[in-house]
Amino acid sequence: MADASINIVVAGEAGQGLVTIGQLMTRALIRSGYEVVVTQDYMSRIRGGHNLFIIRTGPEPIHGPREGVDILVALDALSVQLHRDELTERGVVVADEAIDTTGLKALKVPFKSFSAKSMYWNTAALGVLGSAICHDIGVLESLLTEAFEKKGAEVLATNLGVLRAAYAWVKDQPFLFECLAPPNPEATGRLMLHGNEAIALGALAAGVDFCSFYPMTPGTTVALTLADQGQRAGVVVEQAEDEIAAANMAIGAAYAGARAIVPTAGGGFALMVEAVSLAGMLETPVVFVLAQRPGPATGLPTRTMQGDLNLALYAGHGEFPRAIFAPGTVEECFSLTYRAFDMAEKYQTPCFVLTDQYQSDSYRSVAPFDLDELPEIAKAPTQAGPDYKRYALTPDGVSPRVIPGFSQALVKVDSDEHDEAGHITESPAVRMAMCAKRQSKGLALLQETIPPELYGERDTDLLLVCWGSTLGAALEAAHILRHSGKSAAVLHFCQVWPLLEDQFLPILEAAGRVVAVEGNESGQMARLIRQETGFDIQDLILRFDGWPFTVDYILKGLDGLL
Amino acid sequence: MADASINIVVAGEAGQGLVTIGQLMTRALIRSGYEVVVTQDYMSRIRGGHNLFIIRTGPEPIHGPREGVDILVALDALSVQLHRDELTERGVVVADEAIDTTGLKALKVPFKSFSAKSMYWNTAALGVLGSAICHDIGVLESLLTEAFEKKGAEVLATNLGVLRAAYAWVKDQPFLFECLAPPNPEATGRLMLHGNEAIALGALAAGVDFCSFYPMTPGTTVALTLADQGQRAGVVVEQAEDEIAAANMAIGAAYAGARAIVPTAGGGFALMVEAVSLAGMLETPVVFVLAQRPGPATGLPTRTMQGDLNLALYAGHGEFPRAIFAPGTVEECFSLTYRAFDMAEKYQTPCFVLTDQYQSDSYRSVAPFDLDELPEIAKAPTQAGPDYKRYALTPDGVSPRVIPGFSQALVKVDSDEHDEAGHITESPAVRMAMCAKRQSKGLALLQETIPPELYGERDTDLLLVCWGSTLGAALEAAHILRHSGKSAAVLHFCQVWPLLEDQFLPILEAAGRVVAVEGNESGQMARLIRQETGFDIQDLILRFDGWPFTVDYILKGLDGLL
Amino acid sequence: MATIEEYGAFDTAWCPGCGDHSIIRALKAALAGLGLSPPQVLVVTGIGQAAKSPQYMNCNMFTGLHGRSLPPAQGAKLANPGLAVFAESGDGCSYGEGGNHFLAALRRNLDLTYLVHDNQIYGLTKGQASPTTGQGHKTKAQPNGYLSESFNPMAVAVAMRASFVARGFSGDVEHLTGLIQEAYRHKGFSLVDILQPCVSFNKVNTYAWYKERCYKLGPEHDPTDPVAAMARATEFGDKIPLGVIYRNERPTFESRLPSLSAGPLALRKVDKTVLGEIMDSFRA
Amino acid sequence: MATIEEYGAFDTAWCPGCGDHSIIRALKAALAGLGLSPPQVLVVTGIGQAAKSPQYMNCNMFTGLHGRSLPPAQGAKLANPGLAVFAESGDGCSYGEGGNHFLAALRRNLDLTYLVHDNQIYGLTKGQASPTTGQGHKTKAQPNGYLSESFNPMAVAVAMRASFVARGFSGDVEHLTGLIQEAYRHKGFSLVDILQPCVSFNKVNTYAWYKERCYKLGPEHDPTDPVAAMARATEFGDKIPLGVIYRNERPTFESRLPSLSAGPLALRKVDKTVLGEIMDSFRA
Ligand SMILES: Cc1ncc(C[n+]2csc(CCOP(=O)(O)OP(=O)(O)O)c2C)c(N)n1
Ligand SMILES: Cc1ncc(C[n+]2csc(CCOP(=O)(O)OP(=O)(O)O)c2C)c(N)n1
Ligand code: SF4
Ligand code: SF4
Ligand SMILES: [Mg+2]
Ligand SMILES: [Mg+2]
Repeated sequence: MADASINIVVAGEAGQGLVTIGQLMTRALIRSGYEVVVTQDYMSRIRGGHNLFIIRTGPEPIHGPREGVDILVALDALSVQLHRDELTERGVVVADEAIDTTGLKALKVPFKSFSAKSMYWNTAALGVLGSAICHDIGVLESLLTEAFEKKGAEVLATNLGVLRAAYAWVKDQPFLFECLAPPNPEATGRLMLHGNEAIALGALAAGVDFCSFYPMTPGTTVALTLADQGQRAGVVVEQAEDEIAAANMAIGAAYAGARAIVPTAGGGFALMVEAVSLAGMLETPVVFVLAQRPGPATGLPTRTMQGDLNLALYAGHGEFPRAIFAPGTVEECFSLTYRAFDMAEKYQTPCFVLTDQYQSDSYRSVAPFDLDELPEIAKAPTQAGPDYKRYALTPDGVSPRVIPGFSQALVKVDSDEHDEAGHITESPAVRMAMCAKRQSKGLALLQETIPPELYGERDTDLLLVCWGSTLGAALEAAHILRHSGKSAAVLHFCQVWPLLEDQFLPILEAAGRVVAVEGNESGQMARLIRQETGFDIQDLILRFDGWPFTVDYILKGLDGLL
Repeated sequence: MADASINIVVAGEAGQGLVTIGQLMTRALIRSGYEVVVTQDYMSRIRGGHNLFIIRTGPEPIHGPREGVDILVALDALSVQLHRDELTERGVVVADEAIDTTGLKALKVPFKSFSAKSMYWNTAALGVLGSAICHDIGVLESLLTEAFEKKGAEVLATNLGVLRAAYAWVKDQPFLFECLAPPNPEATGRLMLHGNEAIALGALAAGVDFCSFYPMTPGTTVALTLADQGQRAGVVVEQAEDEIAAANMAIGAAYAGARAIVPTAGGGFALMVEAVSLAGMLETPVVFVLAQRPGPATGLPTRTMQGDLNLALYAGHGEFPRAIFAPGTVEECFSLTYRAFDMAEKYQTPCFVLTDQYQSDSYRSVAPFDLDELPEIAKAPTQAGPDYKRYALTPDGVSPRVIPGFSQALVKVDSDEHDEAGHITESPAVRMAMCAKRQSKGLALLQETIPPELYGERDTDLLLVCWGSTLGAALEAAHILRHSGKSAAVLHFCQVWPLLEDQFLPILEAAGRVVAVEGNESGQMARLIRQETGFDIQDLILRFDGWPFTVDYILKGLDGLL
Repeated sequence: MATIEEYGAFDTAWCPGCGDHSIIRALKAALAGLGLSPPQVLVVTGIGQAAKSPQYMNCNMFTGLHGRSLPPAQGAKLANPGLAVFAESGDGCSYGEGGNHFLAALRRNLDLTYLVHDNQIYGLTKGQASPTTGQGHKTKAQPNGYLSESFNPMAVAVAMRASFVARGFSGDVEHLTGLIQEAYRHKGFSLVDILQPCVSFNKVNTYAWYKERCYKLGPEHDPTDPVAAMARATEFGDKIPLGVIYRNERPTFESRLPSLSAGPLALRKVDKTVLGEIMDSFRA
Repeated sequence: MATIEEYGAFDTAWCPGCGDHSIIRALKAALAGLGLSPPQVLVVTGIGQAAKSPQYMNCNMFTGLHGRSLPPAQGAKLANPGLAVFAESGDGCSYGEGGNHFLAALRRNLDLTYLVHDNQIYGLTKGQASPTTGQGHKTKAQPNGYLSESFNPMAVAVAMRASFVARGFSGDVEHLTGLIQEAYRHKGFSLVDILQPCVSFNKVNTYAWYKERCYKLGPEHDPTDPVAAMARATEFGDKIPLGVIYRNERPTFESRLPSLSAGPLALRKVDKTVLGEIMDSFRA
């Protein structure tokens, strides 16, 4: 499958610096105006093993990962063995001269000749890689300068020297790899963001004040980004003793006026299920970020999957409204996190952002967000009189929420069924009124559902239905099919709950054949669609081996089906 | 609605002894050969408030509770006020002479004349009640004897004296209440059992060895029954520090060879969600009993609801097989708990018994179980050789489970994705093999699904679809409709997952009109049926005010619909 | 000045004779005496009989989940350090289901007051053993008697060098009132374990049982001395000391967290300039 | 007699230089020295780097959930008291997520051995603070330094009068081996907190840092004296004592529970006569 992009794989053991090389190269590419889609594949260990940092890049928009390796930067011999069969026709290996690359096109790098110290070899690898794709050395130099300035002039000078030597060395080699097409001159000033950073930024834009969390891959980096960046914005970030505490702490903070976020992953979220119900009952806005990874239990803790849709949907005993967003791009990670806060605040109920390890860790080139376009999400008022009632019955079910401690109002919230004042009740009539109140909020929330987006024509022969991070690969698959003369489109749900049948049932019915593409075993979204509309999507392309969907995987799946 | 049964309501404050009166009367009725359906309605407090012990009884089979009070034993004035409007035409009040019963048929009891000590008044009330329905005094006397023997001859004699005096007193009153029809002479030797006792008995019959729990109404009495009765059978019952511990402890015990049960309620179960996933991953049999009560959060902690079907169905991150049973009778509480252990053991996966507060606490007259008919559920073997592999791949996905510590076999289980030996793996191929293995178990489990039971004719005009404890009220509603010349039937799911479409879709399709009757807000079972079959049950009769379905409620609901 | 009356009078769902009645009286008196007016006060509870307390008081109330009084109390305090935050619940809620939060809160040392109604039993669920139930005590759930060793919250708190560790008794409302006030005035996390009879389910640790054993710590006890404190903390038999067992002045969590100096989070606004700077820091 | 070799040799996923390598060596040596053969031994862990240990040993293994090594270990021990049960995990798993089980297990006093790899950091998740992380220690998650007070598991265990409380160091395998054996031989719940450098994420509490501070308790220390034990338990600064800090002979849980006398639950059968009697007890 030839396209304008190339697929660079940096491979080696954890701790060898492959992430450093990958990040620097990615930054250089973005700074120069390239598009990127990064896939990080790492094992559940800190040193050793076999990890990958995969950069798909090119001047044109790229949506998802691809198979096939164009440049393999192999930091150890194992990497050559494991990936040699994935090399494309033009594929070339970058490896130390001592590594056996028999039968392969290879840049056999004399790393030791650039420096005796192995700490500089990553810089050499970067120089070789950059040179191989004819990337501007100036950009690489300035990146290194930024990275090593603080370490002193000598370290910086050595790094720059090694970079230049490695870069120059390639130019003396026989021609091995075509230069990357020139970048898009308009793509300047771009952000380098992965999904979790975008979620953290979206939260900051929505006015997040408080983040409580317990570390769990791949959710942790949302909290780390907030801890790092949110400080100057005055955000309080607290690592709790466990997930139960994290969730309940956030609810307490939200009650007292903080806009709160709780990032986690499947197993941690499982522990928050009771607290989710509490948020629903207290009518307290909290945003949960659930970064999915393959289960059951510990499963494949550093890999990707879309297996927790049902869990998010039904988390919590009892029934109460919620909205669940499933960003398809890093940009949507930003905008839908903002949206999740907006809806949580407006309907005073827990809302969810469902992402996954692939998207959490996937760096992209992102145009800066227009922050002025985002209206400030109003805070709950702090003032009310002494006869304030937290759960006053209103026509739309939304009671005026007031923050305690600033006025004469007493704010009473109760996990028991309660009356308008928030006091415990066992009256069936009050119970029914409160159920009706919560239901009305659910109906209003339903009216605000973001319609799934149709990419392509309505009367398509083939409609790929997907949600969350699968969008990119599905888009490319449809694109390729269309280029080969077929009729194909994609329907992407960036909000997976609640569902408004009118928004998409006609599209499903108009399509020739509907195929759901999901990262789980049972076709959770397809089943949900059937539950809500009766429409039975019978063809499924599923993936649950821990890897993200690639365009290749989807096309192969379609071959099997059609 | 006249039928052969009468509805006795004992009402008063918590701590006044209404449960004692109710239990003794119930026992007397069952011992004499009557059928009973008890509804216990109590508040979340230990003293005071307003509680009910409702006995519907008669010589013919009774399936569910009814509205309308035939005899109101009012232990306080409030009880008269609250329930006077519910009195049926023949309805009579039993109350202290000091309580105002103006305008009502009343037995105004001179309690003080029977004894100056209030501790004997419950016995007096029992005597009056028994006498009013013309119950054999001999049975009441022997019950009191059994109850008070240990307290010494004097206490017993006084009680018997009070009983007789009260009994005799009624006979001197103007005729107020018709005698209960004579009992069924064949219904002898019956058990007096409520749902949770039946679950505990079913577990014992299935060979339960271990119960870990954390107290939570209405699940607690399963554990208390096992603690009380299971002792002599050698069952280990341990109250854990929290629900997370309870669930994980049970999994550990099951791993080491114990057949384990974990009873809880919604909020407690919410905390076990991660452990449920662990049981799925480790392929460890554990039976969870989820006794439902109204949520969200603490909700109405002592009331009833069927709101946690989705929670049980999707509990746990990731995907793995499970079976969920929903007994419709106290007899099924017994047999389906046994079945849950059988399936859990056979497919090495967590299984669930879904009951609810109404059924948990509902005493019934139950014919003794034929224990010889129950095959012993074989224990996992304890012997294997040194090359034993816990997760050996087999055609049906079920690996030989061996208990560690008795042979040369090493038994390795791992919450990470693992290879056949149980060691952590990150290989996509092994991952896929293990997913396939778990899926095969799910398919096999599906083949063992108990078909929903159709009560009535297939080509019925009206089909009431229900699950769990709603069966009784639905049966009576259909019965009454048929008696009034209409065509009505009931389809009851005593297993709500997995679902085999062929078992019931034709029945749904054959019915004129299908109405789902469920104790929740969203029609969870109806939605599940649509998800699995596409069949859309559009008419719902839902109840979620904390009270169980009554025949009256269903008939009124049908009036509204039809 | 606040008055007891401002905190209201309510019918309760507690049994007559239950220690909870006295504890709420002490709490209201303490709050009034501290000059706190109801809107300044937040009482956060879990679930249980004790946890119903704020239902019967005029003040801000957060009744959350069983075992989880401390996390939302701490969340609320972090969101608004200006609130007078009390966490309150039963022994089962606090030391059983909530044990992990107990440990973490002692270490975190936010300036809040923790009132544990310790009736050595699970009251609301009808009498199962709690962590503080005496070893050997028989219940329906523990027909062989409670087999675990009893939890000693005082000793654990002293061992952890908690900021303020005290014990009260519902049978001495005046003393308890003073103790709650002292706990509130103390800057940092203050634990007050309050012995309390449960007349319905604990027939061992009755009012008389406590009354006979409890004595008040006098000035000879130096609560700043960890060794002396541990000696008193482990005294729970024929004699049970009441009063401040241990006190350790250490900086509060709030005082260490820079973000909190800007005022309550409820009043925080998005500063678009700062937001823009943060976004810019992600430029490639 | 069992040998170390029977416990096997495996490639590990640990960093070179990690203390975990030494701890597993000590554990295998201890097991062999105790004459335990692999099929008799069950190692139950949570999740983390430490929790991977039994992946690298021939023996029965139960790797459960993060924070939950103790509940299944206790469940397994209750099901089969004949198993030699070790629970093992990291400091975060054991004292953070698992804190409530820690408290309960100390009180329950089943006869099992708890090995906590205490590297004062969350290793597997890349270096966030754990409960035992030193106050002020900066990490990516704690850019202002860790604000909570450090958890002292030894002091808490002594305060709770736990059955056996000891501390080891991965840098002294021989001593650690002996300690594990002593812990195993002790009848009752035995806690061994094992200090361990994490070379990748804890740059404060390094091998040298521990080496400089750790000293072995000599015969002058009386581990049966709670006051002396508390004094040693709270020593964690310039000097850190290694060895048995506290020992308290008390009856095990198993010895108190009648049902357990009938042998392992795996061998229990349904006795239809007893079952019939139980059913009969429900006759009206
Ligand atoms: C998660 C969860 N588990 C269990 C319960 C049931 N429950 C309610 S109160 C209670 C125990 C109360 O005991 P304690 O905290 O000592 O308070 P008390 O009633 O004695 O004042 C329990 C177990 C619950 N509500 N939620
Ligand atoms: C419920 C849950 N929360 C969080 C995690 C993520 N997690 C895995 S290991 C770990 C921390 C490990 O730290 P520690 O227990 O000290 O072990 P170490 O890696 O340092 O040996 C965490 C937070 C998880 N697997 N499950
Ligand atoms: S049950 Fe016990 S704790 Fe609860 S109100 Fe009654 S006396 Fe108090
Ligand atoms: S990260 Fe730390 S604890 Fe984990 S293996 Fe490496 S050195 Fe050991
Ligand atoms: Mg209590
Ligand atoms: Mg650690």
